[in-house]
Amino acid sequence: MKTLNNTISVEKLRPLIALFLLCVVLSLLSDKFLTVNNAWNVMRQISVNICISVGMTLIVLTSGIDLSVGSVLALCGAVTAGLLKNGIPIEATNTYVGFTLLGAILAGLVVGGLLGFFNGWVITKFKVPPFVATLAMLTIARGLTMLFTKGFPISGLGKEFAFIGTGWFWGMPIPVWISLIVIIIAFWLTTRTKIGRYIYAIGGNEKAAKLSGINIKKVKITVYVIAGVLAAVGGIMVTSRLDSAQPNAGMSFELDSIAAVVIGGTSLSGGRGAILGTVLGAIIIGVLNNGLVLLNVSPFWQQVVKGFVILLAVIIDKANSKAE
Amino acid sequence: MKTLNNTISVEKLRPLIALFLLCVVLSLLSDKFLTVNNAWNVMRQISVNICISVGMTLIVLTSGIDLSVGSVLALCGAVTAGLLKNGIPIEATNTYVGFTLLGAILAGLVVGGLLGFFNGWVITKFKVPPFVATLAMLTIARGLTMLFTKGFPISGLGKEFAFIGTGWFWGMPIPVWISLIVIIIAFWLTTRTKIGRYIYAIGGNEKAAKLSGINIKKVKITVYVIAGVLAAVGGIMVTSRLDSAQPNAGMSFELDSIAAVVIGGTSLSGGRGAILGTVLGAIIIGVLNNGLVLLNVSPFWQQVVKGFVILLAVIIDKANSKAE
Amino acid sequence: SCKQKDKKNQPKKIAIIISSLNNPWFVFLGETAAKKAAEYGYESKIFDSQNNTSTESEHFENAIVSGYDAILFNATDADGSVASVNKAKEADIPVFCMDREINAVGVATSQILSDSYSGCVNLGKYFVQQLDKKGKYVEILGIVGDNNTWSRSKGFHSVVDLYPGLKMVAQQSADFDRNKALEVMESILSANPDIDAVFCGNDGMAMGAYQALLAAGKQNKVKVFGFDGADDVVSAIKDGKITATGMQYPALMANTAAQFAHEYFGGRKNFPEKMPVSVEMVTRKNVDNYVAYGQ
Amino acid sequence: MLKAVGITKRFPGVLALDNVSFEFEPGKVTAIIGENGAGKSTLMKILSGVYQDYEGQILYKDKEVKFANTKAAQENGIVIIHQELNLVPWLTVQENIFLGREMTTWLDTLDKKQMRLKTEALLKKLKLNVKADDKIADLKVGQQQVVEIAKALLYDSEVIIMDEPTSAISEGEVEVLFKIIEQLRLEGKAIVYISHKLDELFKIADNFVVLRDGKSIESGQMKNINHDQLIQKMVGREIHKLERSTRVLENNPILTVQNLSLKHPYSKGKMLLHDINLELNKGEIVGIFGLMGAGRTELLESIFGLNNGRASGNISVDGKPCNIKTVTDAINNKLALVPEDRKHDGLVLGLDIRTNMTLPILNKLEKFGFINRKEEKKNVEKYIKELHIKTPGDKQLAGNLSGGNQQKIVIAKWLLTQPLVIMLDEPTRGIDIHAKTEIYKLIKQLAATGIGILMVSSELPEILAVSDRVLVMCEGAITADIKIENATEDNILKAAIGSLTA
Ligand SMILES: Nc1ncnc2c1ncn2[C@@H]1O[C@H](COP(=O)(O)OP(=O)(O)OP(=O)(O)O)[C@@H](O)[C@H]1O
Ligand SMILES: Nc1ncnc2c1ncn2[C@@H]1O[C@H](COP(=O)(O)OP(=O)(O)OP(=O)(O)O)[C@@H](O)[C@H]1O
Ligand SMILES: O[C@@H]1[C@H](O)[C@H](O)CO[C@H]1O
Ligand SMILES: [Mg+2]
Ligand SMILES: [Mg+2]
Repeated sequence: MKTLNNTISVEKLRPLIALFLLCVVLSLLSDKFLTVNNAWNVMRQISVNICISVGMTLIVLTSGIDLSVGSVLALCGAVTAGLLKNGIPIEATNTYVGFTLLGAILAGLVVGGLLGFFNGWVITKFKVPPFVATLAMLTIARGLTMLFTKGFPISGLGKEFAFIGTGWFWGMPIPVWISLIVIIIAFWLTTRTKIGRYIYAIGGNEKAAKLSGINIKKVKITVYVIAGVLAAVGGIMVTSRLDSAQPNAGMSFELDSIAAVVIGGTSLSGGRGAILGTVLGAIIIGVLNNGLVLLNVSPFWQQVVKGFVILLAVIIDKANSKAE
Repeated sequence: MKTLNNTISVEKLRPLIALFLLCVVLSLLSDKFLTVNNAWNVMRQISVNICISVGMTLIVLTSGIDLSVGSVLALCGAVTAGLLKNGIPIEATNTYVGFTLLGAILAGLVVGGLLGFFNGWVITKFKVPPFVATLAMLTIARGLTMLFTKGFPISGLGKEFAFIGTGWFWGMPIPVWISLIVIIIAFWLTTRTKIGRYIYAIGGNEKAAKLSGINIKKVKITVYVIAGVLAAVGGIMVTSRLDSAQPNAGMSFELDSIAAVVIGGTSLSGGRGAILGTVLGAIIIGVLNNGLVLLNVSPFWQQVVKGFVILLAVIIDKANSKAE
Repeated sequence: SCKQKDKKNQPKKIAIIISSLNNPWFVFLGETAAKKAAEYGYESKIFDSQNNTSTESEHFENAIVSGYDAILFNATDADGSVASVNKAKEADIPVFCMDREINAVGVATSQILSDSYSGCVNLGKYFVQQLDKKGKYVEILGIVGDNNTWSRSKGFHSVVDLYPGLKMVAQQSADFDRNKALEVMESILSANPDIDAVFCGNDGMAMGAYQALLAAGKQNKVKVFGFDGADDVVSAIKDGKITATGMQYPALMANTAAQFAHEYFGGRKNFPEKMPVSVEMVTRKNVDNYVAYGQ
Repeated sequence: MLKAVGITKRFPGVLALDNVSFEFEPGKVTAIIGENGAGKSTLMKILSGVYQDYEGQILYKDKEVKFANTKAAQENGIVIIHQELNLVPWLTVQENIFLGREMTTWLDTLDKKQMRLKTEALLKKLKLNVKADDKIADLKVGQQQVVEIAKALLYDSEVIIMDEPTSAISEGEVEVLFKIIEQLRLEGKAIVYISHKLDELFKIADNFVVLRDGKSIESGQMKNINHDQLIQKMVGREIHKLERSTRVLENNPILTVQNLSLKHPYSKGKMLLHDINLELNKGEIVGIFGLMGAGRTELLESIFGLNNGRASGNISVDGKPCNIKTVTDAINNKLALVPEDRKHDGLVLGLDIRTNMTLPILNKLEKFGFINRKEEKKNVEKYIKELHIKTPGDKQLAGNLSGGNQQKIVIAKWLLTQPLVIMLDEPTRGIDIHAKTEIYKLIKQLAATGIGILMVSSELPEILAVSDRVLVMCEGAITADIKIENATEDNILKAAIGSLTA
């Protein structure tokens, strides 16, 4: 227990206070808020954001950023859906290569990994700032999605595939299982492995990390690849839930994801933060979205309120960190 | 001349190479590209981006960022249009306070300044990272725009007002005049005044700046106010050109604006960069958008091409900076 | 059953889920529906899906949990929204689609739809006639990932492509956005100063295109076609600035949907699976019969 | 002139100053002496307006003052040269010197001409060979420190506080500085001088104030106290000076460097290192001396695989030739480098001691995807104990420790890799005398176990006290190789200045 206490220190879970306050307020204002059904709702809804925010956290810890998650998510979802439905047509022989469910999913994940690899490669090889490299990827991957789908959704993907996004297993929705597994792996990665240490070291002081014999490029590229794969996981989940890959899926997801990371207490300048903080951040945003709807706040006001709550959450976090 | 040479150094205008290459390619591909008419087109189109990117440059130089420009632009445009068209109704007496053209414009600029002030205040007072503070403002200002316009455009604003966006003066479109004036003032500010120097100092080493007795908060707030006012200028220009304030104006303008700043060679970590670089960056993006349409590139491919050109521009820039 | 009783005393709640409030047309649709629901004495709330099917599905889940009794629905995507509607169906909540179709039978209680495709077929015919079967034209598309964009484009081309004398010299997207349409049109005019017409996927873009033509002094030479029947465009047609638009009836659709919900609560069970609301062409000739979004 | 009465300053969890009182006189140089963390810098920051929340009184010209910020102190004639460099890297020398007090024209725009003239005059006075328009980032650390000094001298101030101004500058520059201090003293200014180099203090200081653990222990006149007494006051006990080494070592080379050359990163044809040849024996301590910019850091970094692509030459470790292209290669070949700047290059300040120490050996600690934390803790604790690292535990953030302890962590980190050769670049820069002697002892102990040690230092006494042999570098070449028994300050300096005077 001692070591656990150690890694899940109070400091890292400070956003809990913001979350707790939010929940108290919401359950006072709406009797629908604290119901089992609603809890599953919120959890299922945030599972996509959790997947991409976990990847984002790793990147931000190395003092990078990834603006391309939303588009990468869309492209991977589309690729999986496309292969599942149409396979790869071979014009010469007028046949096509079919894909199994697993094959199509794997292909989606590989595409996510490749796009992430490209991000990492551009960033480490040409020293392009992550903001710019991934901004370019945001546009590129969206364009590729449009090209791949020709602008039309790919729908009707079958019951089996739909199970990923809508099914239950052992009393818990599958997307929640997936995000739980992602969280556990990422937690293990960041706290128990050497690459996790390297990620923190690079974000904390890249020069010192380099002088300690850490292969900076390799670690950074790995992180972008992981983020790409996680975006793909998110894309597959979204596609499965809707039984349709939307060409403009994931638009502006990067903002929600970065918000989760920051509310969760990870520093945008790198080296400080934790996966569990991000998970809390994602829950805060999810609860907020859910609560605003339950309280019947008008959609125009919602945006205003949401902005202020994000500000408040970060300010509360800051204030507490000082008090300690 | 010596001092001029000094400030407009080759280094700062390095993006010129990227622009030059782009122009050569485009004029080879389309005989319509290098025409007077088209040049005015491009200049007029980029004038809004120039206004907001100049403000963005100042902020980025202090190592901040402003994600809220697009929403602020929308709100200010809407306020100007709303006041111009409807004034402020006073329900008690069933009359309303009318606004002259100048009054309405001034009100729009003031709103921009206030929103900028709020950004700067949150950032300096509560130490909220600029990314988060302005992300919140992005949402808040958009919500306020929706509330102010109730979601409907405000159109039919009169000839006089339309002149700002569509008129000509001494053979040059008014928006180009406006952006030229903004550039000149910003150039003067960054290279000839104390506050300009402080902006660079804060971005370069905030602690050193503080120890030199510079009032960091004041400078930062000033910069965010300027950026807010410039976003308002952009908003008024857009509104006037369209003869209509659109509730969803300015969406994702922050990305184009940041791209201009970065392509222009300003470092996202602050302290290094120049207004003229940003102007070049904005021109590159403008020329690119224009060129893709002139060549009738399919909208699907446009995004892909645009992403790669942004990457290339930044890589060329980097490569040259090493060679020196 | 205890729950049911409880509910009887409270007013019924209606969720109005709209694809995007970033477009006045949809704001109008949503608010009209809300107003009508209020007239019947129901509580209602508008949800903004922000053009995002996954946000939309969250709205459905939240609406179901919060105990809404009916959903008036403007789908974000014909295919991508089916799963959400299915969820409501499973929860025994009736869904009435407005304006935009979902590609499924027997899932929504009823679909009251704007027939974009046929509307654009008619516009296409008028287009051919106005141009006298020859000339160069430009098409400005809406958001390229949006199914309305394509049903309109396809309806239009189904007619116009039959005439080899009509040449499309540029096809670009302006995301249903007035400002983008203005800029795209400016650039297109540089490359093609001699065009005769512009067909736009909605009225916002038509106004933007018109503004570009005005600035280039070509407003009298180039005919502009829009789609929606928005305020600006109706008066622009009166002034001879814009040639024609397809009038949609958002108010009619919204009111019908609200009325269906009311009847559903009253016990009516058989609704038409699809109820097309035709898109009428508005030109200079008949424009005096129309106001924004209606007759 | 400036008097402090009962100054107390608290940081969260630390009582940095505890009822400190003293007085600075005009026309005198007052030395502030104390170990790392004694509170010297904190005290000076209070006097110069950096901190406003303290207890006690400051009397300036017999009036109580409380400065709202550094600018207010400056305007009253009190300036400080901070211990850490506080320059803006992307601004020029001129822009930095005038930062916060720019000269303006009647139009309120910057008067660049005037400022350049004044800057050039200052640079001349300080004999700093850089241009007013050079960017700070392009200057070497030593030159930057001189710019800091220039900043303080810009205006006629009456109290000038110098917090370790010589920690990064060369002997020549120190001489220039001392001349300037002398001049200021003659002009009747009060000068406060903080340094860990006691010899300097005996050269220039009139008075001293000793701080220990935030308390003022004693003050008096420099001429009434000697070196050893001063040290005893500082650390509260006696410290023995190190004896010169007189060991006889076998010729048993553990590191051989042949024909190492290094190209300049930008200027074509220019070389930073020319044909370096050196040999280091098992258990031998070789001191490398040189003036600032002689290329010592570059030499160590090239050996350590940091300049791959620009460096050429042959390196063998323990008789085996090795091809070192990256730091990882260097580590695998049992080399270690303790870099010059521990804060920027040696440590990740935001991470804890344990994580910092084991960064290079995680490869070995990780099994089946899990870091063996028991093993890790054992290793780390062993070195915390052996090197006497003062810390509440291995989970303390590296940034929270004093300089000396930070340096020990960096050394421990490299000892964990079980190296055959350790290269130390300025291992005692900015470290107090107590910690310094500990590090000297440690170096000698390591050598005794057979590790070969290359130690770069700019302090002659240190070189002389620790080394078995001295290499002298000048302009990227080795200009002398002197056995310790033959080494004198004279012959070393001559070789270091080399062609400069010839
Ligand atoms: N900003 C701060 N926050 C918390 N503690 C601080 C801060 N600055 C200094 N301290 C602590 O106050 C004490 C005095 O530090 P100070 O920097 O004044 O020492 P010093 O005598 O200048 O040491 P050195 O010789 O290493 O420069 C130390 O224990 C230090 O850790
Ligand atoms: N990154 C660099 N770019 C250009 N020149 C450099 C660079 N690094 C070092 N130099 C040059 O190489 C030479 C040797 O520098 P080095 O830092 O090795 O000297 P040093 O003897 O260690 O001195 P110091 O006491 O400053 O550490 C100097 O002339 C310096 O200007
Ligand atoms: O009719 C609406 C509007 O025209 C909008 O501009 C795009 O989507 C359609 O459904
Ligand atoms: Mg100190
Ligand atoms: Mg050195």
